[in-house]
Amino acid sequence: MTEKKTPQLDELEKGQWPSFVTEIKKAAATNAASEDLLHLLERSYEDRIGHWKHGGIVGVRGYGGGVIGRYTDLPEEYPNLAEFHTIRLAQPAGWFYDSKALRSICDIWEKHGSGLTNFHGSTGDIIMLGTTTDHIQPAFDEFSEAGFDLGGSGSDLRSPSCCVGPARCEYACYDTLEACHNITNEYQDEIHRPMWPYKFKIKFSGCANDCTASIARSDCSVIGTWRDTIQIDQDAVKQYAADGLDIQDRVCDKCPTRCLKFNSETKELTVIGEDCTRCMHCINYMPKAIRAGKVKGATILFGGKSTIVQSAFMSWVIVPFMKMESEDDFAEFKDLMGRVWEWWDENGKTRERIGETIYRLGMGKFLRECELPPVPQMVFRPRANPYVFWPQDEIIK
Amino acid sequence: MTEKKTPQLDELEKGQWPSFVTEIKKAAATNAASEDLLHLLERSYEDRIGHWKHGGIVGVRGYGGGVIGRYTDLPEEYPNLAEFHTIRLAQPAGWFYDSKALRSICDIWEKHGSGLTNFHGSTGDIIMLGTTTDHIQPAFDEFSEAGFDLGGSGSDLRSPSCCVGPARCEYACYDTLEACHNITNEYQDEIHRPMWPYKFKIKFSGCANDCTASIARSDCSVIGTWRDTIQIDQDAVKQYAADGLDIQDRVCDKCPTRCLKFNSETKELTVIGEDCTRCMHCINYMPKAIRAGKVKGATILFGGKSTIVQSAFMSWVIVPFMKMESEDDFAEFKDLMGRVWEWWDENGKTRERIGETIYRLGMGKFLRECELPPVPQMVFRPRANPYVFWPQDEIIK
Amino acid sequence: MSILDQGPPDYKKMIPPIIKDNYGKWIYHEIPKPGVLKHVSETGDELFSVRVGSPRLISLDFVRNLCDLADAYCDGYLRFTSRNNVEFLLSDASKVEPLIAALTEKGLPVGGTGASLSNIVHTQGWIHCHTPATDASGIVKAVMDDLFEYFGSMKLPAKLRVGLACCLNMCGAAHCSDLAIVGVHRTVPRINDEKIAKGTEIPSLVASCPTGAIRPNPKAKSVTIVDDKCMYCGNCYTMSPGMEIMDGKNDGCAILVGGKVSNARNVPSFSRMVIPFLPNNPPRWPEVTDAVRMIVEVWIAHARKGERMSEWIERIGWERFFTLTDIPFSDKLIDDYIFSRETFRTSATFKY
Amino acid sequence: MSILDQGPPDYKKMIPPIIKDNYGKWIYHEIPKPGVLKHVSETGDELFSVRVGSPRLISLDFVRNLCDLADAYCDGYLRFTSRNNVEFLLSDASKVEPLIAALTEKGLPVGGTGASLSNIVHTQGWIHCHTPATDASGIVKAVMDDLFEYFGSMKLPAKLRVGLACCLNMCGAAHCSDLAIVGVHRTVPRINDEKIAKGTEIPSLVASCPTGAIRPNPKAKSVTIVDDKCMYCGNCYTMSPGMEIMDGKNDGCAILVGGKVSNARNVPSFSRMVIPFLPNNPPRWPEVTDAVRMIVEVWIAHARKGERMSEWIERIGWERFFTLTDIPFSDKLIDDYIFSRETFRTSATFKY
Ligand code: SRM
Ligand code: SRM
Ligand code: SRM
Ligand code: SRM
Ligand code: SF4
Ligand code: SF4
Ligand code: SF4
Ligand code: SF4
Ligand code: SF4
Ligand code: SF4
Ligand code: SF4
Ligand code: SF4
Repeated sequence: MTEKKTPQLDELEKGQWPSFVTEIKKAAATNAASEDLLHLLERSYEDRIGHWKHGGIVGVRGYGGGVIGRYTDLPEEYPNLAEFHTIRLAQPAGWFYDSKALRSICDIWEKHGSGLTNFHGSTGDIIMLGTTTDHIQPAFDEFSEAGFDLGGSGSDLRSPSCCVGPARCEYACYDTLEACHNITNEYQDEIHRPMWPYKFKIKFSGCANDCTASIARSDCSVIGTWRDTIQIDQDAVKQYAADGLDIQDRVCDKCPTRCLKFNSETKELTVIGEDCTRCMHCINYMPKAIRAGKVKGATILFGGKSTIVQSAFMSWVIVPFMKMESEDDFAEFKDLMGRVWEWWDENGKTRERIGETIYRLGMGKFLRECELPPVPQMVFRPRANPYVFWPQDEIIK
Repeated sequence: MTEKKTPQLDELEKGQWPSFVTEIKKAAATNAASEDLLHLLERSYEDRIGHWKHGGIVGVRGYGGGVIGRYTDLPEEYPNLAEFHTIRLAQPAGWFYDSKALRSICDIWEKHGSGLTNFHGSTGDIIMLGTTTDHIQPAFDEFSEAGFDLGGSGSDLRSPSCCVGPARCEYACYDTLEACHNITNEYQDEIHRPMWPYKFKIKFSGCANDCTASIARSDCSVIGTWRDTIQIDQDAVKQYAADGLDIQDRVCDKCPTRCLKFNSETKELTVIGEDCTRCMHCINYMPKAIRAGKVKGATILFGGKSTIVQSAFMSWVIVPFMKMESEDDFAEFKDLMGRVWEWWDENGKTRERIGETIYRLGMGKFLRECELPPVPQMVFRPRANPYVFWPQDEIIK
Repeated sequence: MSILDQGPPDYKKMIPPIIKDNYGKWIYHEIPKPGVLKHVSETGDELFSVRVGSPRLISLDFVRNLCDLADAYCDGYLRFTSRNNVEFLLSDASKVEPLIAALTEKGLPVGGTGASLSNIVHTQGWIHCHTPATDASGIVKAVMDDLFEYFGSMKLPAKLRVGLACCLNMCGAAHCSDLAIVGVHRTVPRINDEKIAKGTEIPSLVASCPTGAIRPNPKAKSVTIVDDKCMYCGNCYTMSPGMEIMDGKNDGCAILVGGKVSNARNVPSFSRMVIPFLPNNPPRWPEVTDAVRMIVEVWIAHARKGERMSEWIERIGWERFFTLTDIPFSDKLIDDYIFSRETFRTSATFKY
Repeated sequence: MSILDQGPPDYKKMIPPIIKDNYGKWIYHEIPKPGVLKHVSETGDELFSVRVGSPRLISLDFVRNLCDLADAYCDGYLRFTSRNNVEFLLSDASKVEPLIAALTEKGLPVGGTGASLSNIVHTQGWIHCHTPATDASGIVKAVMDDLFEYFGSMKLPAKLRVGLACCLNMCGAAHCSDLAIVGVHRTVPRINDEKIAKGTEIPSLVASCPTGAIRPNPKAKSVTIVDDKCMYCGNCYTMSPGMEIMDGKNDGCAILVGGKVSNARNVPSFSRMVIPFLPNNPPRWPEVTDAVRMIVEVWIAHARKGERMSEWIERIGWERFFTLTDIPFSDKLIDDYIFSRETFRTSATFKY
């Protein structure tokens, strides 16, 4: 094996960005599967195709998801990749770690896996990359012992994730970490035992900057906002002006609703509260002078997903404003979630994301059956066609 | 008959807007069908439904369209409406008439019809409202003699129409009347003998103000434009400024691309030519100071139609710029038209407007098969999905 | 004897001499007063057009009347506009006022220019069509009477273009109007097996339904409808007389706003539904005229000068349109057809 | 023994004391230098975060290395970001520079804050997935090397967020990125009757095709494909191993631009295709890195300060994007899928 060369991959050790090839090589030094992986990848670079077989179901006792089965299509040549499964571990909210926890992961994976990992997968899990069928259960047992549990895979709730929020961000309109942690814990069954038409993702962002890309990447996006008006500290505004910020140009002219007026004489900044759409732009630019309103909470949006099959959807507004402060508020969220999942479970086709189900059956039906009050905030604009389904009880018989 | 009352319709003789009821009554004074119509309409006002039977095919010799058959569903009660067909007469370009021509129409309709008419129908024809099957051919013969021909109906080319254009408008970028007249004459066969999947409409507007609503109301919209840059007369700009027009506010700030700069000191107005999208706004506001560029022609758009069935479509850009000055240019237009119709005829389903056919089969296919070069002007933005159909000859075998 | 395919009359023979002389030479226009356009040519010639409202459905008397006026004031020349108004074309400025006086005397309104309400583009309705969900001329008359002041003046924020279509075929092309009144059915077509069996091609009828609500019923040589899937578009009735869709108790009108056709400033836009249903209450449709007036007045009160309905609404946001007009929002206004996705608010930003 | 359903570790146990003390009390932040964030609390406390680029696919050595650094400079605390960067969390300002020095020494780049290129969100590619049309880590490395200067500086017009997905499943969620690299297949799946017959539910397989290109082939207990209808999405392969879609000769990458996620200023937007195909040329994908750099440089040269890719392109217009970048426009870039209508230019206004 050590004879084999990897000329193409070696090229990728050059350059200033840290190299994943170097990482594989480091793992390969003590792990035969990683060594095979290096060569299999070189082979892919030659053939310009992947060398993994389709699918394969493996798992741990008591769970239906969390492990992705993987087998190479060239097991004779790369025997250590005959089985090379991935274990998804649920990350802590906000991806905060101490070195002790990280080292415990390392120790376990050294024993049971390839020595390779992704911090993190695109959904947010810790991806333990490459192990054999035999090792899955023991690895899980040890991770479990160390305080880690599996994330989602298959037609289940995927590991929710959240932005750094109040832990380190002045913009957070609710406690994203607590919400994410609390709600994730509530739904351990839904995460571990696939039972829905398809996958379901939730992401929590503390404000409309949406640092978890929730609107694009989750079926349910929980985005922090406020119900009243931004707060402006005029002294701080003056300070920004004195420090040379061109408030008119950089802030007012870029406000999407043009509702900020800067008086260049008094150096005061005022807002037409009812016009502001809470886009965050002015706050981003002048965090010392402008803050969110006082009545904070979140907008709940549904439907986000990527391209396959019906086209990519971005989540759309379903609840313009929901309080997100206390256990009670989380209960309200969970109540909503329950109704929505039940509806989707009943109406969704196999491999149909909730956004696609709503699109297929119509928002009206979805709202009525989930008991959600229709409001203009749900749409950019009303329908252009006159094709209204008329409820029988509004018809004169 | 004269016993019958029309209390509801009588209400509609009140008020300041001229009353169609008064008009029907005027016709009813000398025409029994119109008298029946008055009472049938009163009946509809009572029943709140129409009293006309479904469809019915009638026509003149040698033509397939141009007459709409109509029969009341209450022939016993309204015997003079047992047959009450409409004849569509093609209007002159720009709807220009002299009183002689109008009087000749009146004289013929007095003999052969109800004495009622629409000047004009929504597509543009003169609508001769209400005659019997027997009278259709004689009426047509006499209209024909008087210089009028039928318009379209059914799955054919409908009577093209055009804005007043160079006849009375300083904005016209091409001769809409001549284009409309010339092209309408070329396609008499297509107008009179339905042979397509569905109807097809063409409208000619001399500039982007689109006074014929062509983008909404025709399958092919021919909208005047220019290829170079607007011409600004600085003296006239100064005059507008002197007369009190707030050029910055009313013109520059409403320019969609913000490409107009008004120097409030020198009172000069300049344009960033490459940014201007030729929307007409500044020209509309300051016709004495701003004119279209010198290289004039038209944008050709396809696909417009109203709601039924797939939703309303507005026409979209297919040829960003085509000269429209001479017989040669019209020939180029006709050549394009020929290709497009042939494609539609081959690919369209029954009752599928061309916009729907293109939508169903894809713009790419349409453009390739009609030999139209794809350009970014055709789209607001490129595709968001990566679902490209790949031509076999670009594939490595 | 008829001449086949002679085509429309030649416009060149019907334009007045002043237009012939100045064809393509106009350099600017002014609106000296509502309803009057003054076009000035590079030759110095001046053409006056006097625009007159017409009910469109007219008698021959009306036409002859126009001819008399044209003969008296314009050497017999006149034209109609793309919105069915009449335009008298005068080369002699001194005849403008006398013409207006004569028109006024005959009850013919002068207006429709500039920032005004022009004529309502409309359709046949109960006068002549087989599928209407409402009348056309009647509502138009009621609305124009009610908003009459805005036809003859130019005090609106901008042009106001109203369209009316008596069924979803939308012959009035109301789909891109500042304000549209659209006749809507609300009940599933009643199937008349006999009529269908007689003359309808079943496969075409089945295919005509955009939602796939129609199923063949071979036993009856007819069809059935899955009621839940029907959205009353009437397309099946167009295909077959056996799909009876008119329903005097449940037909009525929807109101749509914010459409636009011209490319000036913002791009053309579709009208959007804000009131899903108002009843047919002939002869004056008070619910419709009230709703229309209310919307127009809110627009007048809040729009900036020069802002058409669509520009105003898009600036303030549809959320605020509903607040300002106090029109109740309901799920009926949320699209659930093919292109619905584009209307959903895929953003966490909005107003209340 | 394993504990079922214990859920993720409690974040509260892993946040550093300074965060515990100032949780929810931050009042503003500054970026003292690229890669360093300084957050100030209402208590007066200051937290420094040093952001470090990671290749994401890492060895345990790498993780332990991070732990060592965290232990040495941050009492053992660190976090990862939503774009897979590492953030060291320091309560002691004086340790920032020594940490940076230690990182630099180990070849770990500091940056990704403010108007910079952050890490590329990406996927598995040939490393671990069964359906890729391209590799993930390899291209990411090549592009990040090429654009390295923009990670460690903040001289771009605005944030630049690049996403990569190795197939149309788009696990990299590239569909809303300033710039996206997406693996695309270009040939019809090769049907392996045997594999299909073995384990595939034919009706589900047929239903999985969004364009209806798949037909049952009962004789072979398999299916056939109508080649003309296939747009190589790979959805059928996800359903069945018998629909072999990887094709070493024809797979490659498409480039999309102008997506955005945040609600700041303009609403979130999808990325849009500007280059339909570039070949897979490992190890360094020169065609891809060149195209990406070219687009980024044209953006830098023309965008106004603060303008993200989408804002810049929407301001200048897509017509001009193609002119400025000199990228050939072709019919492949015109949408022909469900929501295509909304992308057609239904307006007579445009630029050249
Ligand atoms: C590991 C990961 C990519 C990565 O390198 O980060 C991944 C890997 C796979 N994804 Fe994914 N997806 C991953 C995040 C995503 C995301 C991004 C996100 O969650 O933010 C998306 C787009 C967002 C979305 O959900 O729409 C995504 C959309 C898909 C899809 C398309 C689903 C759709 O409805 O459009 C599929 C296909 C499927 O489910 O059959 C898919 C399927 C897969 C499979 C299971 C392949 C398959 O067809 O069975 C891949 C397994 C690869 C392997 O062998 O390890 N993956 N997948 C990500 C999960 C790691 C984690 O748990 O943290
Ligand atoms: C007379 C007129 C309305 C009017 O009062 O002005 C009219 C009347 C009818 N239209 Fe129309 N359409 C008329 C202009 C329009 C327009 C407006 C336009 O052309 O600018 C449209 C919308 C634009 C468009 O073409 O999409 C229009 C879209 C329809 C449709 C829907 C077509 C579609 O593809 O969406 C139908 C249904 C059909 O064709 O089966 C239709 C069908 C009809 C029929 C023939 C009824 C039918 O289903 O068979 C109506 C006959 C009424 C009658 O008995 O007189 N009519 N129709 C207009 C023609 C007069 C003329 O020739 O000048
Ligand atoms: C006569 C007519 C053309 C014809 O061939 O019949 C016409 C004539 C003129 N139009 Fe128009 N337009 C005519 C229908 C239209 C239509 C079509 C329609 O309403 O169905 C439109 C598109 C409406 C829409 O966008 O929904 C139209 C959008 C315009 C515009 C753009 C307005 C805007 O800012 O959006 C202008 C420019 C302006 O008014 O400044 C314009 C300007 C003009 C000018 C000033 C052009 C000129 O210099 O002569 C004419 C006098 C306008 C006036 O009334 O103040 N014309 N104009 C039509 C009169 C209809 C009527 O009786 O009211
Ligand atoms: C650490 C992180 C959150 C986390 O929980 O991990 C984060 C942290 C911050 N974000 Fe973010 N954002 C983070 C991912 C995102 C994402 C998601 C993504 O890129 O996938 C977005 C949406 C991107 C998009 O729109 O496509 C995002 C859009 C923003 C914005 C809006 C930018 C805009 O103008 O469009 C701001 C406001 C700003 O930068 O002025 C912001 C602002 C911030 C602030 C300034 C908030 C604060 O006061 O602490 C943080 C430092 C920003 C910086 O790097 O300069 N953050 N931020 C993420 C760092 C990712 C990375 O390693 O690069
Ligand atoms: S989404 Fe808002 S609250 Fe969360 S990290 Fe980003 S800026 Fe802060
Ligand atoms: S949050 Fe956005 S909309 Fe509101 S004032 Fe600030 S910039 Fe304007
Ligand atoms: S479309 Fe243009 S050219 Fe034609 S009448 Fe209207 S403004 Fe004049
Ligand atoms: S035509 Fe329109 S885009 Fe061009 S300069 Fe005038 S207002 Fe601006
Ligand atoms: S809109 Fe409908 S009812 Fe009215 S004329 Fe047209 S087809 Fe007839
Ligand atoms: S009315 Fe329309 S939706 Fe209802 S059955 Fe007929 S065609 Fe189908
Ligand atoms: S994008 Fe496709 S190839 Fe890449 S990891 Fe996801 S499913 Fe696999
Ligand atoms: S690749 Fe996609 S389009 Fe082609 S057959 Fe498979 S599912 Fe259908």
